[in-house]
Amino acid sequence: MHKAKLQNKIAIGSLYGISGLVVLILVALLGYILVSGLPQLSWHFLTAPAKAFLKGGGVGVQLFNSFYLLILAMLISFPIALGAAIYLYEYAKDNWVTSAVRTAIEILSSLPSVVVGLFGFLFFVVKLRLGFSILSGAFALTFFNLPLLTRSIEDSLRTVSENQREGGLALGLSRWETVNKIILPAAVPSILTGVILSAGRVFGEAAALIYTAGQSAPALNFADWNPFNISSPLNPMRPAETLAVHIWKINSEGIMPDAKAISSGSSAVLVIAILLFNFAARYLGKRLYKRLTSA
Amino acid sequence: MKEQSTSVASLERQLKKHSKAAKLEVWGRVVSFSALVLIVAVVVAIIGFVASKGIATFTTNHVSLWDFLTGKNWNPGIKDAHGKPEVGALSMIVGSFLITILSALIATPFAIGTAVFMNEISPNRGAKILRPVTELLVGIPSVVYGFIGLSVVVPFTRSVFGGSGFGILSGTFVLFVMVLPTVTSMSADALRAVPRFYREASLALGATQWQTIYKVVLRAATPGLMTAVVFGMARAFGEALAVQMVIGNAALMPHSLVDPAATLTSVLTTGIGNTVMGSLQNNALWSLALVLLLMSLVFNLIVRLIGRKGRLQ
Amino acid sequence: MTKKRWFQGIGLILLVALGVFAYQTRQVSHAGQSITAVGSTALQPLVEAAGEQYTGEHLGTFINVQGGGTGTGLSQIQEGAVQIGNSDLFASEQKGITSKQLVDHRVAVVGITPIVNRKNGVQNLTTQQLTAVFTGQVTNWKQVGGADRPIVIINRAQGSGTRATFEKFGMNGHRSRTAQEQDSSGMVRQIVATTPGAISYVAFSYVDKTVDALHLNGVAPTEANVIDNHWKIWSYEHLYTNGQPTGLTKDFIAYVESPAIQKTLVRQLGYLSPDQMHIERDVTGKVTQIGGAR
Amino acid sequence: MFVNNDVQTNANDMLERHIVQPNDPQHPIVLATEDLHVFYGKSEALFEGDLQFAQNQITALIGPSGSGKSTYLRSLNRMNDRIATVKGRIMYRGVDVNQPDIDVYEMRRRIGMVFQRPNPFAKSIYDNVAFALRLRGVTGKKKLDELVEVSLRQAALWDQVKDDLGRSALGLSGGQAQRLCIARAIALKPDILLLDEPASALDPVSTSQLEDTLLKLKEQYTIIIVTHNMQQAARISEYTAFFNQGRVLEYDTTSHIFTNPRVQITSDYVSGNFG
Repeated sequence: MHKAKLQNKIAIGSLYGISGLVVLILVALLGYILVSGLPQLSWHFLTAPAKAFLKGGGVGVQLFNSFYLLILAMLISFPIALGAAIYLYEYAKDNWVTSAVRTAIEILSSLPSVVVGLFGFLFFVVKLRLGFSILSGAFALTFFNLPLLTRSIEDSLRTVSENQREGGLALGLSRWETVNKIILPAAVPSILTGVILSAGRVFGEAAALIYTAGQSAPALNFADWNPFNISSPLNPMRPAETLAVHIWKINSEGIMPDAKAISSGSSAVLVIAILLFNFAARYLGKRLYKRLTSA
Repeated sequence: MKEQSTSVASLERQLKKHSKAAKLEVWGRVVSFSALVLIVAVVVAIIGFVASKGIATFTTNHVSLWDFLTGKNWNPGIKDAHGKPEVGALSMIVGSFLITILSALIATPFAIGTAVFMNEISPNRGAKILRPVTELLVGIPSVVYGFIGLSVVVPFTRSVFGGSGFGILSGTFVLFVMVLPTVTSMSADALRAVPRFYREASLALGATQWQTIYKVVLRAATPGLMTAVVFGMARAFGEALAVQMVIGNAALMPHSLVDPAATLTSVLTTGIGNTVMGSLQNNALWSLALVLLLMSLVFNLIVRLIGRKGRLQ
Repeated sequence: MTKKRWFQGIGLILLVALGVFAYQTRQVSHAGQSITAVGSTALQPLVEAAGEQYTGEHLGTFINVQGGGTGTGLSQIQEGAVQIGNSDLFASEQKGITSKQLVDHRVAVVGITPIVNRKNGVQNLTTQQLTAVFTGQVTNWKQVGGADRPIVIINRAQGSGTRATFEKFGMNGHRSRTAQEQDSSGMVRQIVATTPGAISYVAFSYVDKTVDALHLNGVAPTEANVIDNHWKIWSYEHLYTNGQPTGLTKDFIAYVESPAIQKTLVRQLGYLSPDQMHIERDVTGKVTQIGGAR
Repeated sequence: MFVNNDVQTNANDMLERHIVQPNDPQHPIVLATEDLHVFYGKSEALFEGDLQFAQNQITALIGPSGSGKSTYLRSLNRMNDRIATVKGRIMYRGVDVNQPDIDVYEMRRRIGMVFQRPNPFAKSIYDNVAFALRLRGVTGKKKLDELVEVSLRQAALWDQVKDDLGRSALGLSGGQAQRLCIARAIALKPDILLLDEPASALDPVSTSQLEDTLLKLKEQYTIIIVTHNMQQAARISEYTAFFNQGRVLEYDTTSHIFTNPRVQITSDYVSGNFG
């Protein structure tokens, strides 16, 4: 028995060690990014437009583009993913067709995003003549995002117990009403987590956007919110380099003297934004769950 | 008697009238089904697109499939002694597999250990620290991983293991951190699915916590854990930007872990902008994408197989 | 329930009204012409900066400049999907480009130099030595008079314009052995700077304090040497159009070729202007003397 | 013990069975099944269930695990549609509701169901009861408040929760949750209430409270209850059906079943010598 106890102690101890190490890795990662990036941050950096080859450019336009593109992509992909996940989990019969569809979706999610980007380029930019634009980028991101989101929503639906569905059906509700009024509210925290996590991935995606939303960021006129004007931030037909693409670009071909500083500053901004997403997700999830589950 | 029959008829009418619920049900089915159709159309379009371009190497450019899979020289722009283009993808296939398997090997104990910690030993700290931490790791963009790899991992590998620092080893380290969160959170799900009473029964029999974890919980969760690992491998196999920055991108058969090597994704992303659509060079790159797609299919089938076995047990 | 419907209805009407209002009040003058230039990432900053200046001076125009690589630029201009294809190469040098329609506009000259890690202890190589290094006949720096350190070759990706130029003029057409490949100059420089024994090649504008530029056969990689072709590793930067350009495309290319850009932006970005050159080189490498700098 | 094993494999007619349908003019038949067969895939889970149920009475379905009683109950309001094939007729007040053109949602409003495990929705107590009403077009806060109160009173839950109707229903105890599920079901004013082992997850005190509630409810509803607990069946039901291996072997008044069973297996089962 002594041996077992000792073994127990050692094993549990090493589990503590492993988990500690994982936390350490993250802290080191974050620390590295923030320590090298935070000194670059300033109001000017966050709001000024980028400069092609001179010092002192900012990432204001890129930052705005990232958020705008993210919101558009989410607006397009969330309803589709939600619908598909509902069909797959709630309606589809458990047969080989369903299984084939699931496999196909999985496969799409493991393709390198540059392939999705090139497909988006040939289809949206060239064929549909959308040009290098936010819209093309949003569609490409939708393609990139749909498999992940569908899967995560389906998982969320799975976390809601089957007896909740029976309860709804036994009250004479249709399956659709049951899902909408009972299952989805109960699954909101977990769906929200999935959405935010995929938002983080979309926010940091570069390869799919290089060929679709483009890698140039014409200066915007932030006083002009008329989406039909070319210099308006809201115009969905303008090319829009995002923060992640910007990092990629200045690291590969940037010739401005402060390229390195801009790159680490942008990385820090990106990571901070994703951190904020995570905290917001947790907070909102809790709030929303409370709102939906009690009067 | 007559009265009764009319009341039956009216009840039947009421029961057969299409209620609002029935209409909503039809509407819901149509809406959600069309969403699914849309996704499937997207998937089919992309897969079809990649396949048609990837197959063109063999049909239009007449490269033999065997040469493609076993050739070691990757110079699509150049013809070899027999006048055939050099499109041997073996070194990249080997590179992709090596890096995937190695990173999975390192990540698995860490991921399962962390999942066990989160689920069995300290659920409180698990929920408060580890889960947010792993979710954060998922969110860090691969570009950023790549640059940290380039500025930290590569010099580290160079000073400790020698060589130029670029190679499979550095790629493995970077991928290890990248797949860790995926495998951890899926493993945690698998452990969570093991019923409480398994643990209670084992502890009641006088087993230590570790014995319970090792002999009962991990055993019961094995199929789920394997799924998690295979899934992590699938992610690693398809990762492009981060690996590309640290592996060195030399389409050579890897002789050691610290020599530059290449993966399918790294060659694909590096080369695609420098080739012209429809040319052999471009088609050959799409063939690499096709290989990736097929591998992803294989990984999926493995996951499914494990899942089925798990259910049978 | 009905109340909610009302609010939804009013909201929808407001939204539509807002949209119509926005459409009516849009700046018509700004929605004028627009063209797209795609291709070489190396050329992108120049065209982008020129585009910004041009649109600043000519209201109502919009010039959309994107990267994607030389291959992408040439294949898109060949298909007519864009108005300008930016290229580091002569179109006929790029495999897969067959169109005879493409019209070349040389807007800049870029000098390319071998760069090495600062600790390699080598400042000068002959063409033979350089070729030997890149073909793998020489594997240690001490064999060419440097430190005792293995040579680490870093290439640009296959199909890259910089690599094609380097192999053609720096290595007399020999092909580099398979080695590390990177798809951008910035990455190459960073890797050469941090990797002992590394050698690669970049455009002049990417050379900085972190790396050493090599002399070749005793000739220094300077603009003066490029101008009279003493330094042979250089290439033109091209804007390709499908057929003779018209309209905005024509005006814009003329603008880029004009002294307004050639004397300012082109030089600020580390390029040479074709106007400065004393010689002209065609796709086959044939050199002819021309009048000299204007 | 298993005297009839080989007999059963032969045919229904050979089985020892004793079926007496209710016949009480005070309590006419509201629901009856005729020639009902249920299949899961190709295997038959219920071979025959011909039972009639009397209005405003409690009918108990008893039998060992896997005897088909739950399958039978769930078939009555077609909750098994997605997972099983149900053949035969389910006559609800003279209308066969096991037809494809029947609107199951309307039918389930009239034939409600409460499940083994309490399954309150992740909503407030108030909304648990009110929300199906809202979806069925009941509007007006006053009317809803009234219906919620009446339903909760009928389910004997009102006094315990009236002060915090806005609280999440997930915080209720098992017995309270189960009564909330009953309140939720009766809020729709069903005709028949099906209960699938409603007390199996409850403690004895909650169970006896639940039984009291059911006895009151039968004044307004026809109740069919599946139970494992024979004392419970004896205490609350007027009629009892005994299921074994997918068949109804005996159906009669509860007093007959428990005091004078005609079939040997029933007798063994109710006396506790079986299974």
